[in-house]
Amino acid sequence: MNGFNLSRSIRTRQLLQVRRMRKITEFEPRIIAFTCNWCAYSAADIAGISRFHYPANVRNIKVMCTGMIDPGYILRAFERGADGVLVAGCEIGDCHYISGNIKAKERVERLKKLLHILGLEDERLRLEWIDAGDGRKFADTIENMAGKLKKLGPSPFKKEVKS
Amino acid sequence: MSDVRIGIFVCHCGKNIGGVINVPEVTEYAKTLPDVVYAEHNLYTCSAEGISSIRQKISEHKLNRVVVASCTPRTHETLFRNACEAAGLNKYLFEFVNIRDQCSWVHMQEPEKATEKARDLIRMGVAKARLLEPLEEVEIRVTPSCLVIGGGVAGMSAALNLANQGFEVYLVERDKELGGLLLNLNRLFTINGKAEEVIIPLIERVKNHQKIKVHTSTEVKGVAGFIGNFDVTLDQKGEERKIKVGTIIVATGAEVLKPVGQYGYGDKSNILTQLELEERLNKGMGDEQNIVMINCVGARIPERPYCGRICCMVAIKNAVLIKENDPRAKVWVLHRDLMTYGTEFEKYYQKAMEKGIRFIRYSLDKPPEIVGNNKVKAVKVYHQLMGKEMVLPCDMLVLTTPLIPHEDNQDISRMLRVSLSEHGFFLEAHLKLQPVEFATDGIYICGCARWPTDVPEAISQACAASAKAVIPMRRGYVRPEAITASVNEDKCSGCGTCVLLCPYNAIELQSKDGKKLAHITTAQCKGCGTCGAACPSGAISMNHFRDEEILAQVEALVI
Amino acid sequence: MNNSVLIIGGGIAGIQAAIDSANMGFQVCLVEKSPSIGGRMAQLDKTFPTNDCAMCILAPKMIEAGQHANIKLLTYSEVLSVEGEVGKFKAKIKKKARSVDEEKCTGCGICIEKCPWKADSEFDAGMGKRKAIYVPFPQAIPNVPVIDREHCAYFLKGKCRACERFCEAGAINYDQEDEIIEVEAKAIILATGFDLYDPTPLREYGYGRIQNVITAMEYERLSSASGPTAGELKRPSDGKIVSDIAFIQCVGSRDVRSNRYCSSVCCMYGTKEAILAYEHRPGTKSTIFYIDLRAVGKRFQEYIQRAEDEYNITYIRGRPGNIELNRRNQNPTIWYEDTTTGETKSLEVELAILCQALIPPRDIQKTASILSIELDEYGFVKTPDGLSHPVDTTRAGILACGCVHSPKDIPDSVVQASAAAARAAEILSGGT
Amino acid sequence: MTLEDIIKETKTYYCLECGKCSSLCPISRHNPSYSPRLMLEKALTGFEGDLINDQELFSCLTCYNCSLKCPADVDYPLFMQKVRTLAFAQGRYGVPADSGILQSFMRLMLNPAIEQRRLEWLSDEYRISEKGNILFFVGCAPYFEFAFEDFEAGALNIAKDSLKILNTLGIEPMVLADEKCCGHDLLWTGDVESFRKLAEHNARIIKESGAKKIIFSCPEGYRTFKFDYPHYVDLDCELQHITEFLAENMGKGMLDFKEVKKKVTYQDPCRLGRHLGVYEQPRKLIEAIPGIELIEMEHTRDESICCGTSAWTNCDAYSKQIRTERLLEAKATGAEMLITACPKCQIHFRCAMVSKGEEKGPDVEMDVMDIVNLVASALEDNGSE
Repeated sequence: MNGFNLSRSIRTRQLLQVRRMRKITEFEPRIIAFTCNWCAYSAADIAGISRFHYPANVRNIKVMCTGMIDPGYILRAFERGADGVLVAGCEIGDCHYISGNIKAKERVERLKKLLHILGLEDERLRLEWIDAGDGRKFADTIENMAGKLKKLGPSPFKKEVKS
Repeated sequence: MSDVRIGIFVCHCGKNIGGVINVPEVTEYAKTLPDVVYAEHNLYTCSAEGISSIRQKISEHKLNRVVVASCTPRTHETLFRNACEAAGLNKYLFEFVNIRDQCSWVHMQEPEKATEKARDLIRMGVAKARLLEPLEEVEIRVTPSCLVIGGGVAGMSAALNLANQGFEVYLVERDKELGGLLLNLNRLFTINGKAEEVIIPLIERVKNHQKIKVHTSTEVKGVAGFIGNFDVTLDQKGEERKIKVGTIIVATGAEVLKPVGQYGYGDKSNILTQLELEERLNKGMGDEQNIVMINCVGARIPERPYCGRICCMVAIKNAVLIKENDPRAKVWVLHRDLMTYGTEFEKYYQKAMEKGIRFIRYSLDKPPEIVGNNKVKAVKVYHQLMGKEMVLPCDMLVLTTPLIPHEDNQDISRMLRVSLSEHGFFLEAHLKLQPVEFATDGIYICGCARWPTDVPEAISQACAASAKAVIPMRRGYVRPEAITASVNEDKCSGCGTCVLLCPYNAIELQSKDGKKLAHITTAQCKGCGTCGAACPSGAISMNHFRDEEILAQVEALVI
Repeated sequence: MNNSVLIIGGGIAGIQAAIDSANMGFQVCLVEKSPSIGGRMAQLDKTFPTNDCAMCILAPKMIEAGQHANIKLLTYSEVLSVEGEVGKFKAKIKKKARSVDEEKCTGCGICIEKCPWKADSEFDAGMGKRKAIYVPFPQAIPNVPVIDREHCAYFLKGKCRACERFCEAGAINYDQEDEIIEVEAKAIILATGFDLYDPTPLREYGYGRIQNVITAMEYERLSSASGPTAGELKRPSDGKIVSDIAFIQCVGSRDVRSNRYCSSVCCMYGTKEAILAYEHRPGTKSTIFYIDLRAVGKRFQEYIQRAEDEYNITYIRGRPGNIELNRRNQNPTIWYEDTTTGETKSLEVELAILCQALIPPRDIQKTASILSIELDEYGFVKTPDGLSHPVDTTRAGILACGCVHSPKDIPDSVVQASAAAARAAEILSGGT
Repeated sequence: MTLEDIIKETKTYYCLECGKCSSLCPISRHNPSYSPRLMLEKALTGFEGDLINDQELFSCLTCYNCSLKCPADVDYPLFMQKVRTLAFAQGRYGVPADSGILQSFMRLMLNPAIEQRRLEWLSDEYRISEKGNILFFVGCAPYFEFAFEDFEAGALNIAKDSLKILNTLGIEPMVLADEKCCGHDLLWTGDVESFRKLAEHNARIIKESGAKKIIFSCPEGYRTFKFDYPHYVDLDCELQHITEFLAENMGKGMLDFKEVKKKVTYQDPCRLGRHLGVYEQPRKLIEAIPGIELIEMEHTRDESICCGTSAWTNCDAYSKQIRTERLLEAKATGAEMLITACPKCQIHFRCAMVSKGEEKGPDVEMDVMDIVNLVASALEDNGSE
């Protein structure tokens, strides 16, 4: 019995060590979020005000409207080592500029098709509509995306960048 | 780039940031970033001390870019921008980095990661700040006069409100006389006063007002220009006239649907519309004892799905007048829902019930039928709530029809470059918060041209449209968004993609040196950037959000 | 303080009137009795018929009003008296003690975090809690907390002072006193909006007795992402997420026993709330009981049509008689007659929502006597002739807009707000 | 009176056709062919013949459940009363219970040649006065006593116990030997002419008696005197239900109750409750008796459910369903006894417990007692005998 206990404690220790190791080198995805000034950026603030915690993997870039996001920005983010890109704007019908988000939707969808051909996982580019008051959704979106990206591992484009 | 001098102010926000993020370390890090010549941290950057420090350090260190890393621009950007301006720095050379709401508050349990994120965010902010350019807020002079199109109750009310505030008004009416639809009405609900007692004095006041120039039998033939400077061509029976106005109010009203072919209207002599009944009531009714009214004729049907909003009240009003005229008369109102919304209308409906007017609900699948050859003798109706067919004797059948948009709304919308909704009425900029404004600055809408309204609603909207029109005229200038799109004419291929995309009709193709080039009317641009994102030539850029500014942020993601 | 226009009430109508007047170049003093501007609209989840989020479109207006150079905000304040006449009104305004120094407060929120005392949140219609020191909602303008002295341990028992201890800005001031401010104004715009009918007296509907019978405003907060359940439609009795609900129209409206008038907006907000329920949980079944479906605005009929076609919403013409409780599962059972078939039936649902009437503000009599204006038989502000001066009151120089005149929807309130600003400008220019 | 007059008098024209009445109606919930709203619709659309010939015209319990909650303030029971008058004039009176014997008795009473022997039950045990201010209205009790002998409803006991209690309080009321039925049931079945005659007779003899105050043990009599008589006769008397009178005089120390260990529940009679608004006094009285625990039913006070029949008409399967449900509700409280304050409630409930050759339904057996009997049984014997 003693032997069993001993062996288990050794194994536990080993496991812990492994975990600690892994923790150090654990992959932390980087997400670039292009957030619309009127909705998603505000939602991110509300998440803060409400203290909805989410993983620290995201870096927001504020834009006036998702309609102004040139697909080139998104591609550049991937080129520069982003593991995921989030485009977050107003619900359809809520656009501060009438219809910018509809155009964003068309563009992102087209880009997704292209990235798909390129072999990029679908989860890496995400389009979300987040109401100005919906801090919960912003936090959940980041948490969910970070989780998925962790499982996916580093972006395939990253290697090239580093080399 | 060497002459860029950036100063950074990192805020502790008490413990809100400082309790999570290692602010001194971040500040030290900020000093290592390119072009940063100064960095400090404050307990509260937004406090009086913090603000004076920004102003002081701008002059002390000859800063020409300022970055504040603190809470959120949504609440504090104006404050810091003003601080910069006060120190003589163009306010668009300020950049905000959000390390509280979007960092310390959401990553409290991970101070190290939060600190790392703060470093990243500041690095990205600085990357953008290096590229910031000063923006000028241009001022466009506004001619203090307004063109009001339509001389009904809405148009005249708007004109009077404007004129009483001292602005020149050109009131253009297509018909020979002012007055619009009200000229044909008998009495007005809910006060039951004579329509002429309302409209005639209004016409007099308008005609006698020094500041109002009335143009009857006149149409607007052309409109060019933009807010503050519209060039308008009026056409009075072939005679053209040009005027210059700063703002335009559309108050062209609507017309009553003539239900030709429905329920025998047009064939049978004793069928009227409510509008025709008004005339009869005005002149004096005959000896009709049995009056049947059918509501929703031509409304709430697949071809015309909307509800006419005021038709129920029109029918009830006329029913009440018939009853008051002859209490022995039997009046039946066949309806599909009684739209007596609000306090006064519901009370009026109760009054009608007291008078003995009877209401029968019918459904669209079993519409009423008429009986009789040359004249309607009776109306057959399936009483939906009794599940039973009734035959009502009928001496006079009155059809309640909705207001419909004028046919020439199309032409006006094209001329003014404003939109129509699917129903053919004019489309406001935002259904809820901008109900009397068009997406195009300087042009406003009120009354039945927008949607059927009763008289008080039309007057409210007229005043509201006037409020919007006087704002730029009182100020004398407009300062359009500084954050707008601009065209690099060397790159523009004149493809026109942007023209189609712009939700504000702010872009058009203009000929220049034999080339077609996109031209942006800055006064009309709201800065959404949709055009820039779509421009295949990269010729359009959005001030303050130029490609290189955003890409610099992206680039800064990885060191 | 000398202001050209005094605006009473900081809801969407008051805010819009203030912004318009200020943009015309007038000095505006905007008085709001609660700690933040925003009013009823701020409490709404989304708005019909576009379903856009209320806060998304309201917050920018609030910020604009809060930062406008021509607008002086007096929140947590009420008008005590008004003297003088058009062109030279003098108002005395009580600025209630916030117990927080507005100049020093940075809005960091640490005081709220540390405060150990709780009270029912007015903003959440009593469905959630707030602290004794609080801002009503995250987007509040001004973003300065207030101590609710009726729930603060320091004021009740003389000890705690947690907020003071943690406030690094030193903004907490327990000794702050009510302040009387005098304001001069040439015109006054009344925009105090409406209150909501409390359906408790209509005992047949079981409000207060049956837990899963709630009001529409309570539903709004449940449905709202910023609400007490973070937008989950959890019913009060057991927290179960509901998928079968019913809405009852005309609760407190079109009823001699409460208010005889029609509240104008309930058919539409009921429909909106049913649509939101479906959006929260696709497949959710809603039943709406109505008498006349008053969908008279732009795109309202289409909204109703979509509700039926796409959102599993059934409209039944009939005003329910009563609601009974199924004790086994806490479900409300609604008794009604389907008037189109003449059948008397019952319907058991998981949650019943009472579409409560809009009533005049509870303090309207006081307001009316301070302003010397007349009210109609229901307590709404009377217009001088019932026709051609829709935003005037019976007293020259005092205008009114929004629901304080009669119940109306957001666009109509916004229209009236701008109209009132225009009328004020007309008066200030020497017109009539 | 024309149908249009009725519409005006009962404010039927305000009807919003919302159906709230029908959904609250205990009959409509069981009987699919009856809807108060549809009755009103017929009137509003002028289908007078349909209305008068409607099979269900006499189904309404006139219980006021609908009107009390009517958003348009339509007085539906009054509408029924008036429309039934039109119907009666055309020889329509629904399907009377017990072959209409009760209505017949009331009409027979009108004959001036009749000399009733209605006070034979009055023994020396009870002290009454020849002259005085207070009159006790006995009403139909003597007739009910024998008409419903098989249910042991004991209508006369209510009269007797009323006198016993009044005597305990030191009151010796007048009781009139030539009193006639108040006419309630005739009025509500449309026989206005007979009703008028009964009213005139009663008013005359009461005036002659010099009474200033009339006490009723029957809520129907009370209601009829209070609301209906004034339209036909001139009678200036204070009127009270015995529970009101007792609740008012209870505190004077003259009513000593002994302990009655019982759980009871209370049925608000429609007339006493919704018609007259007397909800609290009976409860106050019941709770004054030591040892009694009063448990309320699910539907109580103004929401309470009718015993299922009114004015001895259309007593059918739906009536039975209603009272069966009501009895089950009473039993569900765990009470041992159902207390009511109207002799008719008691008769109808007892009737429901007798299943005449039907299949055995749910067990609705329960003690039913009038509040007057309960109070009398709780009185301490003060040794006067």
